[in-house]
Amino acid sequence: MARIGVFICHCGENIGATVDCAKVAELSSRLEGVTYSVDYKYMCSDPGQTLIKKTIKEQNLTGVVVAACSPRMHEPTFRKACSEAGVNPYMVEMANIREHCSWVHDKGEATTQKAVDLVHMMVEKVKNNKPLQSIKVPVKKAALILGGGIAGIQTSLDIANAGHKVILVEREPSIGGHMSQLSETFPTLDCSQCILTPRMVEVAQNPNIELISYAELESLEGFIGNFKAKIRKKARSVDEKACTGCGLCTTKCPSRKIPSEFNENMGYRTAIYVPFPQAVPNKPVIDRENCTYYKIGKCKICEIVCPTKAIRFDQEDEIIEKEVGAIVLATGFNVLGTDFFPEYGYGKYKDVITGLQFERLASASGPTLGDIRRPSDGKIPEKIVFIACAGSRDPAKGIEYCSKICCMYTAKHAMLYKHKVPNGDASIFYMDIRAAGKMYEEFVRRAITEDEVHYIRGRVSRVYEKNGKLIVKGADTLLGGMPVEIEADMVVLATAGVASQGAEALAQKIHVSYDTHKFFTEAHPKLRPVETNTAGIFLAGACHAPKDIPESVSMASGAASKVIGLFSKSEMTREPLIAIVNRSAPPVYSSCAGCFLCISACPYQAIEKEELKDHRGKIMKTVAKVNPGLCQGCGTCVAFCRSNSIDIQGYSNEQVFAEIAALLNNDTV
Amino acid sequence: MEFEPKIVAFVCNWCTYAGADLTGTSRIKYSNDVKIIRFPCTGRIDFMYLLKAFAEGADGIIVSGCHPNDCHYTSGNFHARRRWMVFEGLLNFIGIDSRRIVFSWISAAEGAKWAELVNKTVKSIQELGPYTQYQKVAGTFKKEVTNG
Amino acid sequence: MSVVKLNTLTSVVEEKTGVLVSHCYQCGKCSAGCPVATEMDYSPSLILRMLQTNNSLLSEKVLRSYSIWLCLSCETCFCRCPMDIEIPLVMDYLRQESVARKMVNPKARKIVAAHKAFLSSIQHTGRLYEVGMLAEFKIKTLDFSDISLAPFMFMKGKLHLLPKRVKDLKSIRKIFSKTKNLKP
Amino acid sequence: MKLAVYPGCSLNGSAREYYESVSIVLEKLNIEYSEVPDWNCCGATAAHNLNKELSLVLPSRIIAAAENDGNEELLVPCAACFNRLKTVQRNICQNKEVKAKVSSSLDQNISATIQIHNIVEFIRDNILQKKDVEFIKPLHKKVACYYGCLLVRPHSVVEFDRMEDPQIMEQIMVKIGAEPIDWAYKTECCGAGFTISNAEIVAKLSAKILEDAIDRGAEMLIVACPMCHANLDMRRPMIEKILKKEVKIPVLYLTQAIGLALGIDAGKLGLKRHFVPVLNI
Repeated sequence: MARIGVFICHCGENIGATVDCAKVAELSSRLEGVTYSVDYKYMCSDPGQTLIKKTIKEQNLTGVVVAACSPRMHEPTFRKACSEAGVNPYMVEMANIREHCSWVHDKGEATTQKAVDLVHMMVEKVKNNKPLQSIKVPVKKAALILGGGIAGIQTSLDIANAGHKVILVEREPSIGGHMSQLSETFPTLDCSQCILTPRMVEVAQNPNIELISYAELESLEGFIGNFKAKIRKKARSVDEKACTGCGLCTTKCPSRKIPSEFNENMGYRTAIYVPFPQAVPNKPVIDRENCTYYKIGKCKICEIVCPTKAIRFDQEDEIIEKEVGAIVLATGFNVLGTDFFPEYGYGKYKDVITGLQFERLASASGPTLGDIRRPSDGKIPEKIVFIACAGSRDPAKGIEYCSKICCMYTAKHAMLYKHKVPNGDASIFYMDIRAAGKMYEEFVRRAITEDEVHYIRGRVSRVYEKNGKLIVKGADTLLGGMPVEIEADMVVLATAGVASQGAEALAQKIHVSYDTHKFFTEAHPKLRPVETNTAGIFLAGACHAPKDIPESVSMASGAASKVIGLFSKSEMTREPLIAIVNRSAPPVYSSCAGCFLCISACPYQAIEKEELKDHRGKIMKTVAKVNPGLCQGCGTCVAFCRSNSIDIQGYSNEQVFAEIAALLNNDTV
Repeated sequence: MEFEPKIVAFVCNWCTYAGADLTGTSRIKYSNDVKIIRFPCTGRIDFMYLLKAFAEGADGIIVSGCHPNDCHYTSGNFHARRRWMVFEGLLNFIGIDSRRIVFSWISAAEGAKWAELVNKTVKSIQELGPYTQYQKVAGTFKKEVTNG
Repeated sequence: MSVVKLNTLTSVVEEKTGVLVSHCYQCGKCSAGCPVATEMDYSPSLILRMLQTNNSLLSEKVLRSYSIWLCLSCETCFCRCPMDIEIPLVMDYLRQESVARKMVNPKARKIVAAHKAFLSSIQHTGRLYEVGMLAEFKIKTLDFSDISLAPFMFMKGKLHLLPKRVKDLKSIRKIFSKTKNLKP
Repeated sequence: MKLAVYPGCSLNGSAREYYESVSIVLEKLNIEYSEVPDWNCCGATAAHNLNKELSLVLPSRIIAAAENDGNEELLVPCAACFNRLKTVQRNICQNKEVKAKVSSSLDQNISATIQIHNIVEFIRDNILQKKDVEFIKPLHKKVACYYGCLLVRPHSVVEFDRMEDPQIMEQIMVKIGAEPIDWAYKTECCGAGFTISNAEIVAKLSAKILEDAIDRGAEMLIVACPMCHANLDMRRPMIEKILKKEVKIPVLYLTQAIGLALGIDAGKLGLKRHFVPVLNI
């Protein structure tokens, strides 16, 4: 006979204000099988948990129902507490009377009644629960990092330095990401490359890190501690071992007019190329779309000049298989172009550029060697206008969120411009200045007071070209919306930061959730910011939301420490909520008829055939068997099974039927 | 006073359940006629449960999980959808009004959509009225399904 | 759970036009693009700001403003507004309200007169009778500045001396009577 | 598809040359049409400025008249009328209350499902593809295509292509042998309804438009709106005062330009009715 304790949490006002908790407790005590029920202000608090433990002992309870917040929030907390008091953790269930009741309904009878029903449902479920033991699985102590920007680099170094193997996969020919494109960084104005490139070299030299560049994740199988990743290494057309990175090929390549991605299409590169001089690995790639040989079948100049005969025109994509215990996503972000903004010229004015393009202009390694020059005619702009929120906070044409980094980099851009063109005139149209960060506000003030950047609070309505000038029609809302017209030589749009292309496809490939803007979602917005909802997969940097460098780096180290924590044990325990095929004494052995529909249904290849033998070793029956290491407990097989021979622990048929019956027959209480 | 339907929602833990949590966190109000039963995945949902629910007196049912391709377990939601296609035919055949079952995808980010779905369903079920016909035949049914 | 709304101009505007003034975050893009902002006493964004305050004094200033009459309904503000706020609709409503409350800005006299002359012409003939309309307008405003245009227009055959009427004038009258017509 | 044309008041008076050119061009293109029977004024700016309901019902009467006459398509050459009719149609189709209100004022249920076309897109769809139309007198001129407001805004109502930098008139001009220039004022407002009530502002705004067109080497302006034409053509004296120079650039209606290219006589196209003479064509 079950002895169940019911514990109703007020969650302060959160539940208490709308649900009559005392009444819920009172009514639940009348439920069959409930020996004790009580309400309390904060169940999750230490005294709350002590109360539960104490009651378990005094009432020697066999099961517990905690009516409080969502189980996604505190189920582990209470299961742990109860097991400490001697109740098997899987005999504990939570009734979600906060997210699914008090927060979504108004105060009143009906709401309280719903809370009672939810408790009733869980009581009936617990009656059908069985004590379970958690499963132990080995952990493969190697991490897969996707993305070699600053976040991916930081994560890799941290994990590698903790003594674990790291496989770093980068889509581009070189690691470095967006940070390698930046000129100086706010708020210190130190050169981005000077602080980044040493880290890139560290990655290349660290014996624990295997860098696979110009590659993408092909597919992923398995689960936390035991992932199997297939990585597609795109054909470089160059033998990386033979190549010394002397760069002779790139100097001799005849097709030289290809827009350089690294320079945001403001400079040119050759068909065989290294994205930038400090690239890691410093080995060239042949861009087959633009290579004369691949287009018309002749040329091969690179092959002729290569001193180490490293060119491989016949090279093919290679699939590399890796077994890893954890994965960190660090795939970064993208910026919108200028072409999605009709009123700023649909991208038809050469001298209307994006912030990232400005970075390349300002960078000493950029197409203009650090001079600020107009893309159209190479002139140095005497008047320059920066437009903040170009796409951000713009539900109509862009995205509704704030891209977070623009306020700071725009201030920086204006500063850099003033330092390079002291007599120049820089104006910034802004809506708000969001400079929350160490030394950030001070930085912006410096731009205004010392570098005499004109900050105009208002948005720009239109930009058009006239006699080689860009006419910027804005307004000053601090002067009551007075129109302001500026004849500029160059306009820089602080275009919004958006998810990197392919983010959605990747998320679907590895089953992590993502938000409406295709940024990956964290497991909990406050308490689990670097984890995803998929155990063993973590987040670092701007693939989660737009972030500046220090934030990305700290998030990266956070993710790394999570991975290191996971690797600190050689085996980990998993919840036993998995499928099992029933067994019974001879002559039946199992009700499984051996149709093996389940095998075809299982997404994890977790079900295999098992031959049941009698004591003489004679095969009596071939039935299905679940591999507890592989089963993830989705239960698809259970719904498939025609003979009800396979069931899933924690969500068994009995439990579900009991829940349904309880929910719909609330006349008892 | 207006008839308050009994509606059971079978939802997946990873998308819709989390979505409904978000509805709460964002304090969006919705009708309390719907109660949620949590599953690891819509792929787990044996449609016998729907019949059981009707047998026990449900007036309407919501089945909701992850959007196509977003399934936490790769393909559970597809299995559920396929099974639903077959099952719907069966329902119509045995004369159960399939308008009483609402199938939907709601992600962990779609709190508002959950509230919408609930209110829409409650309204449409109210229009259809209480569902007693099936309970009559259900007696025999109960025995059959619960012995599994 | 419905919030009780104050019966302020703002709430009326939001109710009658369905345009949510509260959505405006004062970026000023409307004022930046407005072709007549420089002529206005309050720029479009400022008008919205004044409405946002829910302050009766400011509301009256809005209704007495010249701006609401200068608005050309060119829709530039709306088509560029990041928050999709249909300002022209708001302006339409404010104009009608300022006439109803007899708060029309003196500088807008000519504009209102022209509109009224136009409508009365339609009310009587069903179509715009330009000569009649001009005549009424000129008489009302005693503004004969560009009467000089008229002779040219006759020469060019652009003006008809006699009105072209709609045959079924009853229907027109009916429309005017049914649509709480403001006295022209 | 039965086609009706709604000329509106201007096209019967101050802008009659526009109607003349529209009619004759449609004729040349063998497009049959009938005028909306016993049509009335759409109410224009005045109505929606002073009386919202009136501004909804007046256009509905026109739409109803066209539909009752068994038409499936309605061509509205006047950009202002087009904008009003489109707006009202959208209101009726999206808002039950409006539909009810309008129906009661008209004593009939209005469906407002008729396809309403503006002249620019209509011409594009009936000229650009057509092989058999012959432009015997290509218009070898640099032209500035001026769209103004009401053809392109608000996008949600008129759904015109590329509202900030439309290209349709340009495509048509290329087709008839003219050379469209790229300029900045093609969708800026000319002063619209202030033609008589606030000439100063009209002149100011129109001056900017003409100036930009001239600076960029345009030899003529192409318009599709009687109000724009009135402001840009009739207000020249004031405009010249503002710009402190002679401004002789002629303003043609889209259909007049096409008519010329089709070899139609200038008189028939009403070119003589313009204030600014259309020289040497």
